[in-house]
Amino acid sequence: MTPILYFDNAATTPVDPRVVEAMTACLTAAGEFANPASGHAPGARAKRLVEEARAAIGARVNAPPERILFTSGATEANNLALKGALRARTAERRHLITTRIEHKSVTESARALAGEGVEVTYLDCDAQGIVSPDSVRAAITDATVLVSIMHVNNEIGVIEDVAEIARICRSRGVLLHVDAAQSAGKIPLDLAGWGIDLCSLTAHKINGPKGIGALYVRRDVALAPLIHGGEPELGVRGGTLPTHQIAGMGKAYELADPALEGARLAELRDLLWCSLAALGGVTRNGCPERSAPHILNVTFRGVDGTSLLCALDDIAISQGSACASSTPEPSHVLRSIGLSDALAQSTLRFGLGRFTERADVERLVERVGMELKRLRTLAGSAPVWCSS
Amino acid sequence: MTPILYFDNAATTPVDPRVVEAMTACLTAAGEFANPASGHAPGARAKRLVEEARAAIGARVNAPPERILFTSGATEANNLALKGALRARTAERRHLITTRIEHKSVTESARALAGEGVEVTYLDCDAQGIVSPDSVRAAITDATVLVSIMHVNNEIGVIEDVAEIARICRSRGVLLHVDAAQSAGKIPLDLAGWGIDLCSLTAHKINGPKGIGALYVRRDVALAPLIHGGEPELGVRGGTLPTHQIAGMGKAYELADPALEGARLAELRDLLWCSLAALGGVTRNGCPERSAPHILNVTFRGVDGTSLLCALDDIAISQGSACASSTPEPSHVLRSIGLSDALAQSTLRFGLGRFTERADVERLVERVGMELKRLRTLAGSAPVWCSS
Amino acid sequence: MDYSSQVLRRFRSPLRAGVFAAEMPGTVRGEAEDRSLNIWVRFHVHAPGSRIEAVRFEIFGCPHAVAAAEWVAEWLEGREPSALTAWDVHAAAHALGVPTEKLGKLLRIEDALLACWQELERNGSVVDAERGG
Amino acid sequence: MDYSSQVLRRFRSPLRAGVFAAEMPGTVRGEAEDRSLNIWVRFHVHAPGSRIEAVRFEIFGCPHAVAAAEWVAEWLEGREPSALTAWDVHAAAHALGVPTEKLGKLLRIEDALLACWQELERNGSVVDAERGG
Ligand SMILES: Cc1ncc(COP(=O)(O)O)c(C=O)c1O
Ligand SMILES: Cc1ncc(COP(=O)(O)O)c(C=O)c1O
Repeated sequence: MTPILYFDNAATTPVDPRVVEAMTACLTAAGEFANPASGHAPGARAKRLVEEARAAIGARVNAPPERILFTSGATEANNLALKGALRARTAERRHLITTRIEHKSVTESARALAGEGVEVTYLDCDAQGIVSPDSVRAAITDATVLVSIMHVNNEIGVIEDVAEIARICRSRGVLLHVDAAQSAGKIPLDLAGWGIDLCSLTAHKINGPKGIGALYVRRDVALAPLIHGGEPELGVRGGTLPTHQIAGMGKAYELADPALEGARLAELRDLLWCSLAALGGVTRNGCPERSAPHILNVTFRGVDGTSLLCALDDIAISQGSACASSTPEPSHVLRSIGLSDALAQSTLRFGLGRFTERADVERLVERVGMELKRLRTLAGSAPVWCSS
Repeated sequence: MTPILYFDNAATTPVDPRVVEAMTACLTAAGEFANPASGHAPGARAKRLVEEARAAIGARVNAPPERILFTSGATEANNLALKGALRARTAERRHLITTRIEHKSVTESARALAGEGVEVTYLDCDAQGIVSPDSVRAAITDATVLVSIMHVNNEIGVIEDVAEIARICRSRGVLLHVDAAQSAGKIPLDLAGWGIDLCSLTAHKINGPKGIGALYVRRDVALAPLIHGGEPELGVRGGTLPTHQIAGMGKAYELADPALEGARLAELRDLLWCSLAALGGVTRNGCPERSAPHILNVTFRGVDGTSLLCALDDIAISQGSACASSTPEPSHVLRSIGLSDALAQSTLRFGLGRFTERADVERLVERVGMELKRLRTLAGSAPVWCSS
Repeated sequence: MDYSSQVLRRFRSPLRAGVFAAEMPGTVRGEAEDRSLNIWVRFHVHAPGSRIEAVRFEIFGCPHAVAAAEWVAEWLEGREPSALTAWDVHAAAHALGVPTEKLGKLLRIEDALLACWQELERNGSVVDAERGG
Repeated sequence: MDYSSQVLRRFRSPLRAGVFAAEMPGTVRGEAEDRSLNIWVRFHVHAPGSRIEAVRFEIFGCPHAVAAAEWVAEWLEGREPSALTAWDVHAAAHALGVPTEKLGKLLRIEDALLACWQELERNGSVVDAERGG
């Protein structure tokens, strides 16, 4: 069997060999394996690597390194941002604003907070997947503590206008949390410049290791800890710092170049879309003018998505969001932009990455075209609802 | 400068090359880098590696693999066990029992719960560092939800009688959580046999990677989630599974052999103790008959611990607990076994590990003897309080 | 989603998928659908006499549905028309390893077969067959 | 804990640590301690005339304390006995890079020096020195 074509880079990415090198240098007895919290020389050397990584990450997202705390990933960072910010407020009335297209780690955290008496407002996006800054402005009340919105949507790749939303939050004295798991390193992110208060980052979406992420916490933003322990990061996150994971994340952020890589991916993505569009009966989801370079979300009319996915089992892609791949229920994001369950069901997400070549895109298009034709023939004169 | 002698294996250990191999096989495009949650073939292969690791860990601690959930380390596991178990109970009166010699991740979690209205009882240990099962029995009330106690203490290495404490908890219908960060893989651990309900594990204390751990959750034990997200482990822990970290932990648990390695370490530990004892003016802390093979905690009379540590800066050791190394305040554990702050201050912890050789122990003893003599001479006719 | 080799083989090469090239006497059609289950299926059964000589189908649905349609089409060929009412959905589901939550789709396939049967009865071809036999 | 090279050098080879081999006239001793700060220090000052000719010390304490004792011992040698009252703790702390939370220990060193000075005054050797000069 020919090797699998990997087009699921929005779910996770292969680790860059240069990142692997940085990681393995912190593992064995020959390397910097010591506990960065230890006072002795090896510990101090490990700590230096941790601080170098912090600096590299801060530089990439324009944030002061000392305000970046490491977590086990963006999932934990999102949990810490929402629960930490809301639980730090003892006020009677507490209000949280988020959207219907967030990652589960945000929506589930919001639901948990609702159980603690927090009032939660879920903003809708338009048919293009865009959440209007005005809807944020309109939703803010005197009780609003935090607004949480993602920068790039993991299913349809739409880029939300977090800079404008940050201005609004600032002017109303409300904190803004941005989930940048899909944007950091892929498109420009200017935390200090835009005045963002909290930002979730992860390494494995930009060719870094899984299981490491970070939360940027602007000075003077109080958070209640989620994970208590000795010598907590920024006073809120305990636990031994995993030097190799952190060094790997640092290297990944150092290597990620939105300008260069973004342009290359956007070109491949456009090639992919134009080629798929030529097959007919396909529609692209999410605002094309405001989409991240590595995600293309397409609905294929007249075929069952599960069948298309199965027919393309020599290609790694995902139906709806990969994070929810094993759960068959239709994507909440696709519903939010108005797709019927049937159409959501026949929608695939293509994720491009650093190791995606033009030839891969061409082979992908060829395979999709072939199976699409076969399955549409199979469906014969199926009624119109099968294609709408 | 001669290479540092590493005697801080209780703080962290170098990763075994065989573990590094297992990890690197899950990183690059050539390996199993896919998201284990993805439905496609690469995702399924990654998931298989995760399940194999789960099985290896379960086998080592005698627990059904499907009841092991992965966390970012024992710190998170301890937080999840305590907060998860207590928050899952809605009862009016909730009571938690723990001890004064736990790791900060347990004591800080307990303090956080106290802030939520949970009544917390802190049990004392005796001068040998042992928490008597009777004191646990006596502390249990009708409101008691959970007892949390560590298996092996990270500072003095004492092994608590968790099997007997488990019997008591069972008979009173109270849950037992055991922090096995320092014991798993080092001494026998029989979770199912002893009837333990919750157990925290970590990889980096037994030559596995930092930043990965697990919590064993017995069937029918309800936990409130700490980190929400898509497709949570056992329904309580969200986040992308870090395949390489998990594979590394699995390999580390597969390689760890309490019988063989424990015996070897105990022999080296005894050699170290006998040699240090011969220097005079030294006392060993913690019950010698009930101590883990990899930890030796010694008080050196007549010298200032900071000076001894500085004089021995060619050796990686820690004063009090490494996790708290940069914080100078005397160790709560040493206080609990009755050491004065002055003595606690002149106490060092030696941690032995897989790569510690007999020659290392001999060189260590030589160096300690030399500096001890020098500093004691420096102290000349210092008053008796300096040695008591 | 994992599929059994039984399912994959039939999904990849459903020999009886499609329609008959020409309109033939003794051929009936029957269809069924369930939008909520995302399935639509239509069978073409050619039973000019006492035997089902050939079966074709058109289908919009998941791999399990496609495989089940192919399976039953194969099973029907050479049997008496009454077999259209005798398909054991559960046996098929078991043989193909179809998860129970997908049984609903197979039941639509059963409905389509029954529709074919009723059509046969209506235009009397079944009776003819009986006589002819 | 990071120590400056200034501290490490003096901590590793405190040339003036110890006591005088023989009891010599014009030699005084002064000590101070603070159990809460884990420090005890005793100075031996040999000032037979108008100059401090040699200084020795015994100390139980952290590297900063040891280095500071060595530093001041070195500084005192060759100076007039009154220098025992003139040591600038803060200057020393600054030069050695002693963290402010450790200043308390250096103040005990200052105390020990003052004790030496008082001892010198008491047994009149200071006065003799003045005359002799
Ligand atoms: C938008 C978004 N937020 C959060 C996450 C979770 O990040 P992590 O896998 O690091 O927990 C992901 C990906 O899984 C994501 O796409
Ligand atoms: C007894 C004990 N519990 C918990 C921990 C924390 O484990 P981790 O470093 O995996 O968070 C440690 C070590 O740091 C420990 O020694």
